[in-house]
Amino acid sequence: MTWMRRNKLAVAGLLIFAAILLMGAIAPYAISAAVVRNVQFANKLTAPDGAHWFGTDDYGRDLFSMVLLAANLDLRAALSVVAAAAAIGIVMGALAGFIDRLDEPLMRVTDIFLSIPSLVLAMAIASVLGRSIQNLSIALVIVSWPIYCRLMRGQVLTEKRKPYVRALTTLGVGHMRMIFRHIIPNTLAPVVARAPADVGLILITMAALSYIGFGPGPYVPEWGSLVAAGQAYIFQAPWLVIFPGAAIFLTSLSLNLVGDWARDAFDPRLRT
Amino acid sequence: MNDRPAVLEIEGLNVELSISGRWVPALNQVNLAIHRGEALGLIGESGSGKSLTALSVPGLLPANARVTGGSIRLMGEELLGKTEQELNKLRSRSVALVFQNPTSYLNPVLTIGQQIAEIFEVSPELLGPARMSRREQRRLAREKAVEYLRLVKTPDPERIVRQYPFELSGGMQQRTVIAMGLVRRPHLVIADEITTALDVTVQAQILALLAELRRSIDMTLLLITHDMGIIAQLADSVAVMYSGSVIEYADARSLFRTPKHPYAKALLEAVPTLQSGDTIFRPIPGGIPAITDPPPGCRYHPRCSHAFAPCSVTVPAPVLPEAGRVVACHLYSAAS
Amino acid sequence: MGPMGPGNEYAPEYRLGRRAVLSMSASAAAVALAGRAAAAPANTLVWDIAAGPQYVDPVMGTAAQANVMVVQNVYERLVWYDGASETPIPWLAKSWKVEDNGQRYVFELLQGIKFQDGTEFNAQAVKFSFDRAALMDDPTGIGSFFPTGTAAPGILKGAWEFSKSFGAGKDYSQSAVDAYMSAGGVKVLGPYTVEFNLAQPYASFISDIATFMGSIVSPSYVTAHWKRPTDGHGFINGATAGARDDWMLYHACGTGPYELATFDKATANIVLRANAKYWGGPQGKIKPKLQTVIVRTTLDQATRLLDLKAGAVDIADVSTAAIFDVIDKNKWLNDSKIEPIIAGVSVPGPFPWLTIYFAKMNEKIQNPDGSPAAFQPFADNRVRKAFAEVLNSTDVRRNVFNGFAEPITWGLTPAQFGYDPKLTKSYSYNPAEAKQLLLEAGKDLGFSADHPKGMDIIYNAAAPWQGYIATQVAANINGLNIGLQMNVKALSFTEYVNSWRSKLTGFSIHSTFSLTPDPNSWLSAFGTGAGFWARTSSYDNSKADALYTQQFQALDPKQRAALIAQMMQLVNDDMDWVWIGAATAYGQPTFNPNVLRSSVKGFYYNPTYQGFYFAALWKE
Amino acid sequence: MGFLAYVIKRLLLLGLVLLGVSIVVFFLLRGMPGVDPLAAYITPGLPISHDALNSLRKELHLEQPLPVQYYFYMAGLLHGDWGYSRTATQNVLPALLERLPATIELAVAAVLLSVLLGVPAGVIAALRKDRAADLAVRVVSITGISFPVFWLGIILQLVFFYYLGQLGLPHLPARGRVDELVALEYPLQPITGFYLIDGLVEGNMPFFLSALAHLVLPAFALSLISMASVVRIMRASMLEVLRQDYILLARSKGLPARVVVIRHALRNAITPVLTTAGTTLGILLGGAVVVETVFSWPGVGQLAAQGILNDDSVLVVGFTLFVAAMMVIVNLAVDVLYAIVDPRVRY
Repeated sequence: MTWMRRNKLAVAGLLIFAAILLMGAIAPYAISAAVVRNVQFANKLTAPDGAHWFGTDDYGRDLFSMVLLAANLDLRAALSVVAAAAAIGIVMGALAGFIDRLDEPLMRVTDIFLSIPSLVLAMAIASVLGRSIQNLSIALVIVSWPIYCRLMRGQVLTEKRKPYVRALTTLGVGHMRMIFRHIIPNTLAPVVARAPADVGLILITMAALSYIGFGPGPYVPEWGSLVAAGQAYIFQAPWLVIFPGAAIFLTSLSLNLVGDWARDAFDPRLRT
Repeated sequence: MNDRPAVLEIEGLNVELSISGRWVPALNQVNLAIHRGEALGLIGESGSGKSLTALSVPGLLPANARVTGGSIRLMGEELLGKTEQELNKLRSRSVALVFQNPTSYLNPVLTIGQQIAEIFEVSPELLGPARMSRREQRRLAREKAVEYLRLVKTPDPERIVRQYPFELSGGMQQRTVIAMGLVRRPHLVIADEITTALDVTVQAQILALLAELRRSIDMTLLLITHDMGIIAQLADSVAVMYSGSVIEYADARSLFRTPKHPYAKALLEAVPTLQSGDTIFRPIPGGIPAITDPPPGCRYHPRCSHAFAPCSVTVPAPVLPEAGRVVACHLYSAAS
Repeated sequence: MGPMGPGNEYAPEYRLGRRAVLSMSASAAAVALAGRAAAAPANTLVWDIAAGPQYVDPVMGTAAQANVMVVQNVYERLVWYDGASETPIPWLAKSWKVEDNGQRYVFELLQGIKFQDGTEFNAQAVKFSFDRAALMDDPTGIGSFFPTGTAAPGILKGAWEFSKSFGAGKDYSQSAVDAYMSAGGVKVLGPYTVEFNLAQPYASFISDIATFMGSIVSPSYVTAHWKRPTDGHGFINGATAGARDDWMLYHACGTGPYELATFDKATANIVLRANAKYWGGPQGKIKPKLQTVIVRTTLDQATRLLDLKAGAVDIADVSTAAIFDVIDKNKWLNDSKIEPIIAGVSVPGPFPWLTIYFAKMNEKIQNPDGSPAAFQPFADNRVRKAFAEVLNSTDVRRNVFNGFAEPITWGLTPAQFGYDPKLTKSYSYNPAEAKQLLLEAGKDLGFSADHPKGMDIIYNAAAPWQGYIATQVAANINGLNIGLQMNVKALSFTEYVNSWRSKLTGFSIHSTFSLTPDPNSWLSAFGTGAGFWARTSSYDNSKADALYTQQFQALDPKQRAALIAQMMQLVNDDMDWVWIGAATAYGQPTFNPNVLRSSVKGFYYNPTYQGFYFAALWKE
Repeated sequence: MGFLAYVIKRLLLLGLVLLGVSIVVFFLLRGMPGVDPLAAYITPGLPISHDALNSLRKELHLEQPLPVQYYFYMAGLLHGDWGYSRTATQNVLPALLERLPATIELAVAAVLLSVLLGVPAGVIAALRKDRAADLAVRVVSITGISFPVFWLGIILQLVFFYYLGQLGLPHLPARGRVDELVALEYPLQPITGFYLIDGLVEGNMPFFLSALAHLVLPAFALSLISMASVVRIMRASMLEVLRQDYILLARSKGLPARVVVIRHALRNAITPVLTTAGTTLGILLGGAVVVETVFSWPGVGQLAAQGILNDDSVLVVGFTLFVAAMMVIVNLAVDVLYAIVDPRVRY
């Protein structure tokens, strides 16, 4: 398994992410959703002990269960955002790349979204739509699809010139079948290679949005709002910043490690 | 050989390449010698190890190559085992390399003048003995660049010095690379397939230039090619390489008239000449053996029409069938 | 060419030269040394404030409390407070007399006091300052001189007619300005005598002009930077009707002990410098010892705490939620003793203060289109009482406000005139009784355990403490499982305000702060039908309205207090408000308690102050 | 097609993009379903009469169809009237312009830092491919972007300001743009608004040094966000350039390793880092909102963050348009710079 030895980082990343994904998946079954509403101010911000491994948050709820439930919610949100953004981006990118008429308009649209930093546009959308995970996710999809579209277009432009495509067109294969049956499968790899790192980026962006005031409210277990709340008690209850913060850090670190390997593995220029 | 002092002597050179984790022999017991003013042609099909041999001289082997034996002496000085700094000094003065595809060998973001002048940064003595200020050195370096561009017959060298590589034609680019080599007044110039990428008319001009330079500055040349025509036109003596070894060495005229090694014969017969009246090419059957699993014994034996018992068992040692000739083939070893 | 090809992996021995590494670390150290946060010298005070001032013109409204803290130290008033006492004494005025049944006040002014621009303080300056406030008529400010929300005829003669107190169709023409000026609200009788004529007797006139609303500005300074309006608005020399004075927003010139040296809009940081030629105050004993006061706006809570612990600041705002980073939790919660756990620090308080926390119930909930909602739970006083009885104010005061809140009998704080500890509330935390009430009310209102009704409790997402209380009430009601399914919703500040202001929500949690110890603003807001809070809860009790107007005009304090107590008891019996508590963490002028280094001396508490009075402080 | 034509074509293209951004921003402000556009223009806590509301509605043309509203909105934008922000208690555009130098100084410092640290790291990672140094560089840069930025900010403050300070060692300031005491003693007459440049121009060294020290931590925190991408791009580009033939020719000239790597390899490998400078700045402007809040840096980012807490969507949306305009200008500048660096683009 020389591949394993050579890519130690990617393997480590994969293992950590798998563990967190597993915990997130079993969380809703292992922990009842009532924990989120079980508010007892009397023992808020108590230190980690036998009963509460991670201590309690500023609502007196068990931080360990909150972090696990948040793992489920945050990962589902981040994965669905990247999946949706990638899907939209790939389709639009393929259309732009393959059909010349569409290229110029679609590229201008992506230019528009790419010239607004994702956190800023997400802020503007969430500030108008209001606080909730759905609105945050919508905002993040709107800001994320253009990157995939731009990447996909690049791939399709090079793929289009390959002989097999000309051959198939002469055989009478229509545009749509060509794109979805042939072009996309062959150009998918480098575009999808971006996905892991983007999931990590979305997690960080959601945490940032919570910090500047877009947290989705008390009844939504979300890592970002836990850490943002914990920021005020950094000396008194450091665990409220450390554990959820570590969860975000570990998840995005593992995703970035996998993403870094994936990007190199599929980067045509680096094929050694 | 001939009486003039030896510039380059390669004896028993062994080089191995690491391919997907395994070290594989690529050059086996290569022996070569070039004397002052001589032009040695190194010929063989691609993959025979010609370029590897060339690169081993200035120590520019790729990272996945290592020298495992033999010796390379330049002007009598042993090169193997020198440090990077010592090799660098040697590269800047005594060995010049010219390659096949000039466009990819010129730095796209630096002007031609800059790429020639930078040689003088490493060897200021080339500009003249006196110590001089940096500004003075830069002016003199520019003049030298123009002088050598004129030497290699480039029109309007003052303009070319200020231009970028992509603004020149292929031929002009090759002349610039040659000028870059010659500026150092090297003991040895190694030309690796330098005309292959050029179209025929430009090829002829470059070959004529090389011939003239040999006369005018007594240039010692190692000419690497797969084209028998170029060998005939320029080379004094010829070494034929096959799958990592020199299988025959002779002066050019004798090799063309009386090739000894079956492979050398096949190479010559493969090219129809006016005299032979052949209308069809006679390709050599089979292909070049992969160096990862070479055939036992003489590596040519699977394609050799004269192959007999020992050929597939032992590697034929080089012998001297007559003065000035070397051949590594069982036909000439034990029996003759 | 062969498999290898000339282009190949290239790995020369390339190491960052030792010289390069050395030079990089040397420059880093140099930068660090230069940046050492020099500890502030003895006569300079540095304060990390949570929300800095937005502007410092006394006539403007007070969206940011920090504005009035600056005004308090730079401007002075005709009457003010001596040290910790809460009874106003003559300050810039020598004396005053009240005539014409409390509708005419005549002030004799001190002479020889100079403004910070060197000009003379006199009666003309007093008239200019009050006229300017009335004419500029800033909607958040004190346009109708004074209390907002009062019906006609207002206080200062002519002021109500001019500003119509937020009515429609404002008329800022020159004729309206002339009408106000000729109404003679403020008259100069002599170079150092000035007369105020009121439209009705007003008990709190003296205590009101003792606040920032009575600040005297230097007319020459204001006029020097004032530009005649070109948009047709009326004006007097130095003030334009219905317009802001952009210069005076960020500059100031009064007679006070400190001058405003710099006001940086981008950072919202201000620097005050001691006024070398300060006249010393009524007894001539005030000499500002702190030469420079720096107020730095620091949004991030943890950074303020860090500055405090590192000793880089003399005062830092710490949020009540994080107070246990500074004081010992058990000593405070169990034996109510404040014991700092950070060396060299003191936390003033607890002091009764001018912020109250309460919940309100809207008797007539409306749909967005204005039509009354079908389900009106809070019209039924059993439901109101039940909701009041599931809100455990004691637990909230202890665990939500970390013990920095005291029980209150009405919407006033013990620091305010008219507060009555003996007032009775007809509810206390009693979930069992609440369950019975809701079961009974459920029969009439159509909800029960087997076919429940959903209800929302909203809160301002930017105020987590409201979220705490909302979740507690929701949890308690749901716990009773009597057919009301409560759901907590975090709304953006705009949505939150719009929803209770347009009566869309039934139950909501609030806090409010007052800038003057005078009770009028809250009495009218909670007690009168047109009051700010009452209007949005559809609460209207005509007897309470009548009592409010009587106390408003009652000059005799004892009689006024009795009228106020009667009014408050009446409102309490209607049970539309759940009084949670009054803040006791000393945090003027921001919500966050101020934590002082022990080296800061001379601090004393006076509820009438809007933040620190720097002239009284010094550092050892 | 000549250098000028190239720039003009880019200008037209980017003008089109700005127009597109203004449409997106306008739609956000007015077109969102279920959101009353007027809510953004009134101060929530303030009692306001119905007539005042109606006059405001008329003034903002809210009853007219969206395209007409857009026309008035654009007319307003072009005249510099971007609406009034209650957070900054002044009009949006002047408020943003006044705070712009602080953000630019921070962003430029962050970009410089990410290049000064990222490029050598990328080069070393390339030269030491798959060996210890390569792994170390990649792990550090990936760790950099895996931290939530505000978490990183606090940790930097804790370590470099608080703990170092407690030990009495020289430490870095944790907040603000300059030490207020220094600013008082050595006041600076603002010329460009950039503290470092103005400080140097006026020779006010104490102010300059204090401003530089205050810049270190926030710029470093911000630079980490883009550092990882600079390292990755540099490494990939360096690996590709090192495989080029002209590198072998340079070595065959006997040039010292340093010259080969810097003059020949780096000069060619750096251009991709340049071309992504545009997107890098975008990432930084997004991050600036958080970093400026953590470090009390009085830039447009902190104002936007206050705008969010204050629910001031006129400001937040204005900020979005402002940032987009800056991005467009930067992308143009990068294209022009690229043409200067790489001659091939010029003809």
